[in-house]
Amino acid sequence: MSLEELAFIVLAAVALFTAVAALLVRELVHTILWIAVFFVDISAIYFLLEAPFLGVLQLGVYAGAVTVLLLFGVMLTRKRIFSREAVTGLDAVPLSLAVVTFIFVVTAVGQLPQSSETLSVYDPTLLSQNLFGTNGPWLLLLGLLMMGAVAGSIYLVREGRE
Amino acid sequence: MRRLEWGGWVSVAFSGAAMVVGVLIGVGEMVNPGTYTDVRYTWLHLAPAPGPFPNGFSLVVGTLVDPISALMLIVVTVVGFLVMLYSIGYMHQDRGLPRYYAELSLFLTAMSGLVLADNLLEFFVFWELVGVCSYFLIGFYYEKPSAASAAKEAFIVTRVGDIMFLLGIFLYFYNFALAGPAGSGGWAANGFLFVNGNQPYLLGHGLGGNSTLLTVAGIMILGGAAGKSAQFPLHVWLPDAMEGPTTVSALIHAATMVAAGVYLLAVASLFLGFTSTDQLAIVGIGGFTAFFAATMAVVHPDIKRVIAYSTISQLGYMVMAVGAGFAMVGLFHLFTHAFFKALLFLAAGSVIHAVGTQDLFKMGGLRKTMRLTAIAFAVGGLALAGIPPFAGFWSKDDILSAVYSQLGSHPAYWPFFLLAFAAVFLTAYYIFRAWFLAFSGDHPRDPSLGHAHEGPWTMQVPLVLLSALACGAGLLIFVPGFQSLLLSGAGATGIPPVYGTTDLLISAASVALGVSGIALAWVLWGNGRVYALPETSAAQPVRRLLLKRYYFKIGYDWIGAKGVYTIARAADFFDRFVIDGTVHGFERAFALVSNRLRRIQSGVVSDYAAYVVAGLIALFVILLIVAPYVVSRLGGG
Amino acid sequence: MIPLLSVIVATLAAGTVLTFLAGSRARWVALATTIVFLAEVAALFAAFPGWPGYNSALVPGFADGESYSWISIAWMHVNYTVGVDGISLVLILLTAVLQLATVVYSWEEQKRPAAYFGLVLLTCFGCFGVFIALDVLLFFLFWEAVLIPMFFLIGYWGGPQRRYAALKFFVYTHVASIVMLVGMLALVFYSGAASFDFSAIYASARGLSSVLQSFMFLALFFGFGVKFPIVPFHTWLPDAHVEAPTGGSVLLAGLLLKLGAYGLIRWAVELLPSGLHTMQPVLYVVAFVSIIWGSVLSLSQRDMKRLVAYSSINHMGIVLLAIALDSSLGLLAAVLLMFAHGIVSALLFMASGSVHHTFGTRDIPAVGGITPTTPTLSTLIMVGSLASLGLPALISFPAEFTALLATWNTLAYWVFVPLIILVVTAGFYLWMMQRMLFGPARGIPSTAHDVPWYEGAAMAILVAFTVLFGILPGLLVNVIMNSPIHGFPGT
Amino acid sequence: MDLSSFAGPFLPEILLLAGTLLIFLLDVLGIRRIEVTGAVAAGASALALLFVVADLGFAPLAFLANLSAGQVDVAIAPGATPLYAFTSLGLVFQGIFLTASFLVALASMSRPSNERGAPIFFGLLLLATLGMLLVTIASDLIFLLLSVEIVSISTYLLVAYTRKDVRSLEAAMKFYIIGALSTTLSFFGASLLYGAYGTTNLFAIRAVAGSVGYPVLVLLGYGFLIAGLAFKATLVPFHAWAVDVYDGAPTDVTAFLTGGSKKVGLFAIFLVFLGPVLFVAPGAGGSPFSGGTVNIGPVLQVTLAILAVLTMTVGNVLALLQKEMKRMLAYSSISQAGYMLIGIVIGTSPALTGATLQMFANVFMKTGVFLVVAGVTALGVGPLIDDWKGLGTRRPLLGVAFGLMLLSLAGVPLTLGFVSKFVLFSSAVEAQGYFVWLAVAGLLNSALSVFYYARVLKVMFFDRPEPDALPTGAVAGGSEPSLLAAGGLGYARATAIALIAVAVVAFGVYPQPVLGAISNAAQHFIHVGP
Amino acid sequence: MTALPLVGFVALSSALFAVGLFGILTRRNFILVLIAIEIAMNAAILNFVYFGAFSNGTAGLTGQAVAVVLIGFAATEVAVGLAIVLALNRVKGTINVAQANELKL
Repeated sequence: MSLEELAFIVLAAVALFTAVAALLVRELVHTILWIAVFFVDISAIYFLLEAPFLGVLQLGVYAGAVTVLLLFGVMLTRKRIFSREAVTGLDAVPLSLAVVTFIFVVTAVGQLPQSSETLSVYDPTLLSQNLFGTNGPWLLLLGLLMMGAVAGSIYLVREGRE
Repeated sequence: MRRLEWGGWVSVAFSGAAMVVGVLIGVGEMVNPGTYTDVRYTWLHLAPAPGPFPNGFSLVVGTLVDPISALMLIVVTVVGFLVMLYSIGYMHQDRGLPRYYAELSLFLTAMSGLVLADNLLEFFVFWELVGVCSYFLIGFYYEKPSAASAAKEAFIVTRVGDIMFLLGIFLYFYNFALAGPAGSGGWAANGFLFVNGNQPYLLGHGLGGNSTLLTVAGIMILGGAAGKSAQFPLHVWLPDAMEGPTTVSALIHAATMVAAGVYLLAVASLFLGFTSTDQLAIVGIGGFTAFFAATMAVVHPDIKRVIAYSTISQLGYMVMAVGAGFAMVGLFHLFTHAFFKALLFLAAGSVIHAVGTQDLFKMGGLRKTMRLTAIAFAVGGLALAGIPPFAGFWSKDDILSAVYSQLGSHPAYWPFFLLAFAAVFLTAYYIFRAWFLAFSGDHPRDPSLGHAHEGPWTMQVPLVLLSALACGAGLLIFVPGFQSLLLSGAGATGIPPVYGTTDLLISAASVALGVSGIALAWVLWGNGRVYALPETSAAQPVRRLLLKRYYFKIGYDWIGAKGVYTIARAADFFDRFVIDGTVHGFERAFALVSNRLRRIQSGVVSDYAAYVVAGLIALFVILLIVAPYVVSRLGGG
Repeated sequence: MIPLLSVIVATLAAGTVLTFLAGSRARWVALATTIVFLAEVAALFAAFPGWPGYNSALVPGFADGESYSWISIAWMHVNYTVGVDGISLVLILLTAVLQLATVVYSWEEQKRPAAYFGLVLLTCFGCFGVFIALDVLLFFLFWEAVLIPMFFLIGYWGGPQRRYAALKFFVYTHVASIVMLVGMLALVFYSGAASFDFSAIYASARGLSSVLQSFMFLALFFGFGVKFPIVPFHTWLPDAHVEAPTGGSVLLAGLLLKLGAYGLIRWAVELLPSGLHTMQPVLYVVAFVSIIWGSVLSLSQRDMKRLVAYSSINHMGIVLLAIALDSSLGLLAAVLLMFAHGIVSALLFMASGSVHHTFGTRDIPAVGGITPTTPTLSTLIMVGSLASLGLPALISFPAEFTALLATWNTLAYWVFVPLIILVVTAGFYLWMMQRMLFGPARGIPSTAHDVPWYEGAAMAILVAFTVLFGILPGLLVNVIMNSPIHGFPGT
Repeated sequence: MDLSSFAGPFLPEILLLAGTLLIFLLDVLGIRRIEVTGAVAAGASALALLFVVADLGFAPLAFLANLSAGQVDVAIAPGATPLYAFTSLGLVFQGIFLTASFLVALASMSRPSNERGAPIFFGLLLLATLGMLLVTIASDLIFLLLSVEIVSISTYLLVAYTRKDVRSLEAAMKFYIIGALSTTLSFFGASLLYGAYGTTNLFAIRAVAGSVGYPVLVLLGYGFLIAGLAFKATLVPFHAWAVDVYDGAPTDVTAFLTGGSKKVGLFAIFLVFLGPVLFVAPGAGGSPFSGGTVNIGPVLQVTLAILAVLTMTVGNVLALLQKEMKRMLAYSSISQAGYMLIGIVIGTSPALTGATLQMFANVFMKTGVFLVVAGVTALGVGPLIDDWKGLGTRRPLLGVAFGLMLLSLAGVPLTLGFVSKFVLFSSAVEAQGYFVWLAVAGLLNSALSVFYYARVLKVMFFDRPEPDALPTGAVAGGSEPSLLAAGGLGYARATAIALIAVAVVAFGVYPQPVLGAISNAAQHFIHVGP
Repeated sequence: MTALPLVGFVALSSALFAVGLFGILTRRNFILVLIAIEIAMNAAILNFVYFGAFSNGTAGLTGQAVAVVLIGFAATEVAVGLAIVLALNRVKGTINVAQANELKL
């Protein structure tokens, strides 16, 4: 077992654990903490996959911005749900649905190459060329999307005076 | 009132003209026998085409005069005119006079059309029209429920016969279509039903066809005749048809329409041919009916119904004659019977007109006030009873002799011949029982009947004329022209008519029976008094059976009203609750499913998400397992 | 060359629209339209066959063919193709006559007369279209177009249960037409016809394998059969008839039922000969069951309209039987019967409508002895009943006789079934006449009076046709025989 | 880069974007009157629509055309992986979406002129439409999904734009959660396909669709994608949100959702699945687990066929007993999606023609009915179908227009709905084989649907209104409104409704122009497009 | 660069995705649902990244490019979601998704 493999197993375990923990803890603020750890962990996986640009982006957007957003969301709605989140427990039906989905997806593993393969390593400049060149329209679309989202969201959360 | 009567006179005038023409045609046939056809209108033409009629065919309408139709035409027009005339007096108080004359005129038209029809289809058309006129006229007093009911009964019962007749037409058609062109002869020569262009190819004597089919065809024709001529077992309607005006009974239900059945049988036997089985069936029905109807007449208290039963019985004789192969003999009896039976009816009508009731037991002693009527009735009675030289004697004895002559060829004729023979006695008895009950004695048994008197001259003239005919019509048989008329009419059958050559033994016996019948009637009823049959008498059940008409009417009513309507109601139930219920069941099932399915729309978004994930898993199952299997079964697309 | 058929289409379309817009004068517009329509139909008759526009290459086998492209894409060619032959011409005459009778009968309609007359015209327009359409889509379009106005006629002007009846009618017939549509589409696409035109399908479909033909025939038969209606898909009919206003009933019985029979002849029998041949036993059974069921059920009805409605099932059963015989005589009989039933049932429905107006009920046992009060009405009822039970010299007789003869020719002794049922038919009509017309007066309101002039006139028109074609059926036969597609070469 | 050559083809999109920005600018400037913002939105849509129609080759508008023949339906060079490509079918759909947005914008101008949310409503409406237009030109999976997301995000916010209405916020919440879930599914599926094919380009995938070594991965990926896109297209069982959202959303938004955004999902399914569906491997089918070639095409056909039948049946059955007008129409809208799916299931150009025409028809019919419902609700009529009693006789023109739309939905002849169903089911029969059963299923469902449409007609025309249940709508005073008066609907909305009613009949009578264009487009799409 | 098993990544992302699904299905707090959605989204992004990493050339780059775009998209989505949460909280006083069930049947 190489070091990378070991690191991957640890990171994977942490990711799973934090994800589950975030959903199962009773205190919402703890959830935010766990999810922050989750995002950081995923970022680490990106680094492991030799995608440092993504890792940084993940840290900045997810571990940073999204977490803060969620925290604000919790705080702004907190008054009314001061009591701890009622844990609904492990409902059999949703759990089995999730597990079955997992099983189905994992069945694909059987046809994937079992042996380890060499990872391609990409220079971030190449990535940026791709992002702003060939696949530039994606970002354009993202921009449009954000424009609408921002305009609408601001309108929505603004206290109406009518 | 005057305006109404004026309309009646129009009808009388026209029917008089018709009588003149009819009699002229008859005389013409006597002078110059033969077959004459006239205008033909193509009613429906099927051009040659592939299929069952490679040459195509036409249904035509036209007129045809031959000896037998001439004979019949005389009867129809003469009796028709006399009844029309009589009706002026008889019906003068009725508000429905215009309707009466219109319907009666329509009837005469249809009847003449029937007689002059040149093919069976046209025959059938007029046959039906005659039936519907009868329906209207029986129901003339439609406010009376019994009249409306009787009209309906008559229509339905005769329709049963009509249906058989129609099937008979089809059978003959099929038979002759197989037989192909052959032979010649009056009706047949002019295209019995279907002609190809003007070239007849479906003809009489077409015995080359399937004999079973022919037998069935004959039975079907018999069925049709039985319906119109009220033969057993379709006889029930005729007595009830007496709900109509008496004049109608005289014309339609004695002289003409009911005779159309016999006429049909005669035509069929002359031009289409019956197998021996058919003949036996016809003789059987006729002979049995002759006796059977006579028994019922014996006890009946209603003067018209007695005569009606007598009509059925006499028609039985005619049918029997035709069945035995002596169509012209049957028609001869038809000829004479028309006059004396019309006479009897008109005389009875005269009585009813005078006393206002039909119940014999309320009448009595009318001969003093209604001498003419009494004489006329007696003449009619004597003719009916077969007392020489009155008309009935000649024709009835012809029939008996004719059938007697055929007994050798068909042993099974014996019982029917004997029944018919016995009926002669009953005939004489019941008609004179009626005469004695009505006319003998000192005064009406029901004092409320008041003072009876004769009708106006319009009623008396027909009585006189018909009396003369009832006396003399039988003697026509000795007139050469008339003889040749009958002979040429029978020419096609191969069996010679036996008129005028009555077997003396048979004649003597029947006259003896007739006289003894009259004698018995005189002994029992001659003094004008009525004896009640003791309740305990052994004859009581018999009397009840006869009065109840052997329960036929009740039985038919039961089948019709109870049986059929029960089925109909059951069917209605089935239709509403099972068939429509199934439809509603579908509706309800959909509603149920819809209601159940609606509950998945719980309003909780988590559930919706669960549906999405469940759907996703279902998609996986389909994509990975089900669909590949289906595709491999379908063979790759 | 005058495209007469299209001129009629235009006339009817314009007339209908104008009627809808005419407000209180709608009846006059409707009447005018009808009269023009009648005149045009007369012209059609006068020019038949050999109308100057006749173009045998255009629509083979049909007089006065017209064809214009309508939808044309790579795989679908739909044309506006119309044409008439003898069979359709007779039914067009029926349409015109019934339209006239209905408009006259409804002369004093008070409830939204413009919409009422408009819908009546629209119904007739649709029927006319069905009879001339020689393209699958055009046919289906007119076929369905009849549904809508009838739905509204029943639903708005009908009796107490009208909403239920309208819905039932609509859904029932719509389901049927959908199945029919599948059959027709299969006909087009499986045969590889060049277009949706009748003649194109005729050229290609008759050669299909008999299995395919049978399936298609079955689909078409179901589709047309519900309109017939065949048992057991008939239960919409009594409800629709009973609840419909009189005009609606007249059109329903007189025309709509004919659409099914006409469709079966034109689009199934003519195009799928071996399908018909294979399915013949099925058709026989259905026909016999319908004949028996219709008349037996008529026996148990108390409502006059319901009685006539069930007797329609019986009569249309005979039509089906005649069609199923697959002989030219049978076809002739079927068309004659359709015409006859159209006229006679219309007469009887009008009569029952008048009974309802006059006595406030159609319950047969509830009224009796009406003849002295309403002699005209009872005469008309009598004529109608007698015609319906097949009295000679009235219109049904030649038709029924031909049908029975054709049945006999093909099925031999099975002819007993319709024959015996004729007795039953006589039974219920006579029962009705006995109870209603005869006997002592019963249940007659003091306000009862004889039919108003317009109702009488409408029925008189129908009586005239009943008698005319009863005595001279040859007039119709000669026209019907002019349908070359059936091997009738004409007279 | 020659701006004009880049901008020209995108003129409609640019117009919409400009409209959006203008509206937001006006908002900032304090100009919020609905007449103004609405006019901008309607104008931008209409103008864009004109250009699209011109691009489609409509001769009288040829001078407006921006796309040359060489830019539409161009065969893609092997190995090329463009992100977008212009296809005639895409242009047809652009027309469809622009029609929806134009109609909704036009009708919405009749809402109270002081409505606060007007700028955001119209801005997001145009933005969503822009997203739709981008979907139609996508030839790359990510491009496609992102464009779909533009539509989604805009419509989440559109549903919530009233801000204070609990029902519409609840609807927005449901819409958002299920939408986000579906987005996740879509992207996860896209990632699996990317893993299997090594590309996200639809042309590239189409070229190799059947010959991939990981059939399980591919099928799983398609499964996720179907589920994700089925959310937008409201296919059963991914439809549950739709009823609540259609019900809870402001009705004009509902009109847009059902008329526009739903078709995006269906068109996306066209784009994604047409390639694989057309692909038939040389060998016979086998289990994907056993390796080797799997006939992905037929497998997807069967799967989608099941979805199609399920969708139309469940939608119809559920609509049967609905008592509320909007929910009934929502269910009917779901069932309509099933019909359209038939087109992609069959995958022939006639079938695509049929499905596209069906969507074209649906834009008018479904948008139309919801616009009417919105107007009638504004008149004070309650949400239940029974509240509509007597409307048809009280307001004949509105009743007739609504009746026409319902009849068209039910597929009654001489309406556009009939023609579309006729063409669609014809195409199923034309394809022969077991597709005929799809036609039968569809037709029977269409028969079933008649039940509830006819019921509405019955209520509107045959039932008597309860006294004073129905406001005559127009103005004070109980007098019957004049036939031609817009009444309380407002002239803009009345115009939109009238346009729709006329279109439903006009195209129903003479569909050739539209049908010819669509048929052409579909043929090209099969042979040339992604 | 050293080797890593693709299988492991697939297993991880499917497991994370399943966890996300589970959260979406069971959590009643809107914010928790948002978090669950983000977990699932991350699984998808992770898929793109490692599938890209395991393939060659520009195709591999595509995976990373998609990931970049998706990270941005996910953040936007969360923002919109939060806006809806806040609006809902304002009018309804709860962000429990199960309690917003006025629209049903």
